[in-house]
Amino acid sequence: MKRRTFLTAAGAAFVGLQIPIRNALADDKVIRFAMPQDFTRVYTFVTVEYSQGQRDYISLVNAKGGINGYQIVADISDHGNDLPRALEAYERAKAQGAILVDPLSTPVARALVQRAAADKINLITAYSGRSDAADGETFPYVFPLSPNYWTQAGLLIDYFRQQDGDLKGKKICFVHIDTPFGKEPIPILEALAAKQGFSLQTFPYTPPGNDQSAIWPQVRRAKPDWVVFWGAAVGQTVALTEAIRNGIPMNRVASSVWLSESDMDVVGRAQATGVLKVEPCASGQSPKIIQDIIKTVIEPAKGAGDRAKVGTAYYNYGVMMAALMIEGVRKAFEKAPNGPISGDWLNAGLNAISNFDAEGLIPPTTVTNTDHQGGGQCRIARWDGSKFVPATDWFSANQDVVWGEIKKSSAEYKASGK
Amino acid sequence: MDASLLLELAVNGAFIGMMYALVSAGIVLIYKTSGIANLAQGALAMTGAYMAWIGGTLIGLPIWVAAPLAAAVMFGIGALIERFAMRRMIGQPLIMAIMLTMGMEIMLRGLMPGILGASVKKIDIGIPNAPIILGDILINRTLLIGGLISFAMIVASILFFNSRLGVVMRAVSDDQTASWSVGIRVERAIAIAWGLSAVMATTAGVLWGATQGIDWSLSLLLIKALAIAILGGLDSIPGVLIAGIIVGLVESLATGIIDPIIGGGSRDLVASAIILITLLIRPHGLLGREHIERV
Amino acid sequence: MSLLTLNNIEVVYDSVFLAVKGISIEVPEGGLVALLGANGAGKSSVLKAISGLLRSERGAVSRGQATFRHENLLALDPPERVRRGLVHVLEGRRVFEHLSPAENLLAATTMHRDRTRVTRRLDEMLTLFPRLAERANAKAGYLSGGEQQMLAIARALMTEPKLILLDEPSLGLAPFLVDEIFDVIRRINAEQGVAVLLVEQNAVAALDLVQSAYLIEQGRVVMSGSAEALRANPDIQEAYLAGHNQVDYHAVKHYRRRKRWLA
Amino acid sequence: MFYRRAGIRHTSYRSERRLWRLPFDRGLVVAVLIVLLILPLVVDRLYLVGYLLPWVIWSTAALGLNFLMGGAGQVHLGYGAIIAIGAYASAHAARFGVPFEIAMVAGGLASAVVGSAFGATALRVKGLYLAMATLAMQSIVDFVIIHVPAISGGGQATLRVPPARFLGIDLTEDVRSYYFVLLVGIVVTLFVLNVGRSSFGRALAAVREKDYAAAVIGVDSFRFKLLAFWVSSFIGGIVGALLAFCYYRAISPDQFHLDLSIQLVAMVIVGGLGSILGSFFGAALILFAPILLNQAVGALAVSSGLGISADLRAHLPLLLYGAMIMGFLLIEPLGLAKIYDNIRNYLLVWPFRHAPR
Repeated sequence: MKRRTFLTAAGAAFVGLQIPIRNALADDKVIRFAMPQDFTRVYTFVTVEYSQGQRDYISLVNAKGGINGYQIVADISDHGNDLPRALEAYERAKAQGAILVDPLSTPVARALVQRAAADKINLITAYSGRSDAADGETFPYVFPLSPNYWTQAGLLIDYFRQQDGDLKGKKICFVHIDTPFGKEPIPILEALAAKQGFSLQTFPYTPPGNDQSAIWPQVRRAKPDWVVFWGAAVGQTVALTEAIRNGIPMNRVASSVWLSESDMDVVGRAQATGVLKVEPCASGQSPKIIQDIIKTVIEPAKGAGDRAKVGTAYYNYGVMMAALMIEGVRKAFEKAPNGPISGDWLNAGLNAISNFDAEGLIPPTTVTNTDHQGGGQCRIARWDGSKFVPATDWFSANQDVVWGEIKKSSAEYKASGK
Repeated sequence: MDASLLLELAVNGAFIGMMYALVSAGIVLIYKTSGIANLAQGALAMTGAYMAWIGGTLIGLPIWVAAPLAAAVMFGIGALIERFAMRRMIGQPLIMAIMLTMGMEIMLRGLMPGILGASVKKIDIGIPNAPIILGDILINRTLLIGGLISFAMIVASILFFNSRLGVVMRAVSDDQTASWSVGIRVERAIAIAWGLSAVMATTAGVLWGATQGIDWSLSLLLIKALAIAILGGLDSIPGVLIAGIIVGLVESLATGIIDPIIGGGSRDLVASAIILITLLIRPHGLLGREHIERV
Repeated sequence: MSLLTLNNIEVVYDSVFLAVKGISIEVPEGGLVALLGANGAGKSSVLKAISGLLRSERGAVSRGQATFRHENLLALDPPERVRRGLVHVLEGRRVFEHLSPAENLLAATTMHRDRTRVTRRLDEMLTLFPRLAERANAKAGYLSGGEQQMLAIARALMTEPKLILLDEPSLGLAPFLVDEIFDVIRRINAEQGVAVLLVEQNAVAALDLVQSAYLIEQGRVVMSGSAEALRANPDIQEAYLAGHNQVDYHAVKHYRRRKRWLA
Repeated sequence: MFYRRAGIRHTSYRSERRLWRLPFDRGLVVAVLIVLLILPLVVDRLYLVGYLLPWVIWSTAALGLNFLMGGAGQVHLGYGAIIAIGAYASAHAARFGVPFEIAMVAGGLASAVVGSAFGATALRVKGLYLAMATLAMQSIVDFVIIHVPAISGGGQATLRVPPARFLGIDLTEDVRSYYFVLLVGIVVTLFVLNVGRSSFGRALAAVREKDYAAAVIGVDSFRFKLLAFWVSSFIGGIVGALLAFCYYRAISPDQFHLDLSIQLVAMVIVGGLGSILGSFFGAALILFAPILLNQAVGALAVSSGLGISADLRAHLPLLLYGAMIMGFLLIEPLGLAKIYDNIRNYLLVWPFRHAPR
């Protein structure tokens, strides 16, 4: 028909795009990671800081000469949480020879699970994706490398038990965003409620959660002993604000890993004092690794972003994930120093991470062929008005219940794909 | 079911409905003059909130200076949008002009967070979080004040449409070509509508931004606002006020009554059902004017 | 002395379709002039070129000059042209349907700052069109076709024009209403000294009303002259005043052919 | 110039009624088809999976929606939900053991049934009000999918799609699924092209222009509106099946959210309302502009060495994308297809400036 103009444009784009791919493959002594992430839609609240941490850590490694003389190249792009874009980015990463993809988005991670397995590319799904991906036997190429939401819920309940001695007869309210992500911890909470004898009440709010004024009066009237709120971005700040307005004591309110300093700014730093969160890695600038980054990367002005963000919770999550990925590379070189560098090769390395604590930034983490979660250790931190202070040491809890759920769900997955 | 809980939900729901209605009123204002449903209204609210943040936090002005200043700037921006974009769409198919506003929505969503940073910004409008407690009932102070400000602005715009300038604006909405033919400066009328609408958006953006923080997600206010505008009848500002209160009330009560039964967030579902049923009974919304059909 | 002069005006739609191919027209001060022609001849395009309303239909004047009281018309935007004293009553009436007749009239007074003058003018119109006064508070969209046409004319007169462009005021109206409308036009012209440029398909009625007329075919003026001269022209009689004489279809065909050739 | 015709002149009704009336246009169609057939064999998999495959699928979806919006004048903001119904119905049917050929049709039928129920509101509601009614239905369908685990596929809300075979050909491989998708796309395109020339198409056009007037001259506008919803939803359901089996291979509710509906409406409008060609252009622009702009801005940021902030770097493509939509509409408010048409018209009469009307 009449598609000449389109064809010319497509032809030009085609020629233009074909060249860089081939060039990239020609480079040697380079290990490629692809970080197509959501900078502009649902995950904006975390991505900028997370990505900044990742890039700064990779700069640190490269500044020290890389790993075995190999430089790490991270391709950052924006997929806007839109699947066709994410699939394009994934295919591009694959064509360019990336051996690891970190999409930081639950829908994207879910859509990539099967492709990654078929293409043997390691898919990092930290704090996103399928919780049952912790089962390395069913999902050999998917690595959460971080405590999944089931573990986080289990840790919170165990912390409550530690505080109150016994949860029998207590009431816990679970306020969550009404999406698959928000509903995820419910089976664990229900299992624990049955086991430990507390009563559980759930309150779903509709996404994005900018209006929860009808939820919290009900929570207040339920007179709970503990409140867990589960959401992300806007939903978190609104939940916390409403909790304050309804006079719920802050030191009985807790959330997952999705709570940051900037959320506290929005709610009001002083007013939020006491609120609890799950902390998968140390926050602040004091950990040695962050100090190294400041010295080697930030001070020579090679940082990837705003200096003020260095050491925030989400920045450190980024550093944590980059450190784990690179530890995987290191282990891969230990196992097969001559490569060839491939998804398979890195997979073996990631599975060999053992007792790695990133110089004190993260709990000792061991990844095995069966456990891609890395042990499920975290600590609970409390907001003191200016920063998150650890309230416990690294610990893991209720992993039996969590793994029961993981096995159940991954078995379902296995059964569904013939 | 606890009666005092229902009362509490109803009161707070009505106020929050008025805050939604303020965003909708901006949509109606533009629809009434140019027949275009402005899909960038949420993005304008976001932009206005960012403007207030620039004034309040970056420059350091007190909020009662920064917010009106932001509104004034936004009036100008609204007028500029008419000058450089909407003006060229006069006489073109409406759906294309609506699409243009959607392009604008995408653009604004890229512009403000791109320049100012994507992380959530705080804006403090000085309303204390401490609630007002009447017996067993807790009234959310932010919602109360926000709802009252919204109510005042909506009433002001109702009065505006009955003035002489208002008659001209209504004439423009009826038939732009005919308005031109009798010497009405159609562009100017539409520019005023855009400017006023941007002012309303700014107010709404600041009020909502104070609760949820300022980031791109303020532009999501559009969906609910559009639903309320259509429920009220796209060209009726009183309709918007009534629809806003109805939606706010029903959503709030549904959360209290239906959620525990079906175990899910029924708010949007109930709102959708109300909209569907209303439209089937009254195809032009609650107070919308009927399309006069002559062959 | 001429009030409005069009010189070789060319109108293009969509930057491609040439609708008006070089038309020159004159309207004298206080004159009554008609543009005649069949459907799609380009009459309405000429009026819109004069009032500046082409843009909203993706059209543009691509060539030629237009002067109104010695002023270049093409440089002005439509509201500015109305302020110079030129008003266009659109085809199909186009009243503001959701406004009352009174509000319709009020909406057309943006150029007058003086409120008392506006009220006086309003009263004048309601006396000139008593039917409108009766239904002053109904929605204009529910008025009858004739009432709407009168409202459209009254609304145009609110701007206090020197020249009024009327596009098919008789369209879709009953014969007695057509007479009434034409009577009003005659009175406006005579009593208020407003010049009228009338577009009509109803050539019989139009030629009775006007002083001179232009015949437009396929975007060109093919004939012009005083009303008597045109009425006397045999081609016009055959093509437009059919019914007065015996129709000779061979001649009609011949005329059509010649017309093509002219184009 | 290319067309070697000044204006279109026909000497017989047969030639006037042809789908493409000019030899040049016919040549172009064949050329494009050949390119589309050969391309997957010569380009990298990236271009096949990243561009060609989604482009054909989304174009087909845009055609289905354009049939309703452009053809019958009914605005639809819930087409994403229609596609979701097709995807879920076909996926569940296939998981139940139904062969893919039937599962796909079942998906289409399921969508058509629910879609016509959506359409029933069109009896009373018009324009933006209809848009809102369909939007309300979108959120109802979303809610049902998310809250019924039996539909969404358990706690993780992801449903794996079993491998599909069409007439014995395995569709799990990308090149084959591309050809299959292309085949469906061509069938839908030909169908929509031909409807325009049938009495059904003319009735729809009458309903679109003014349903009230159409009813007066004896076109049962309700029946035709409903039929338009039925056909368009059926196409949507088929597209849902294609998405599930040939592209995503695992479906979850967030793939079919309001965002998808809005994207599709944008494709139809930016491409050109009622234009078949426009559906293809619109799909290409809305799908690829964000990707290409991102790469362009990324390359520019690297090569220029300017230290633009990560935020700006991430949001600049979004800004440009919005500006691009605005720009195209300001240049030509009738959409991309109209821009093409203007060029074609210009070349048709070249070397003359204007065509007689």
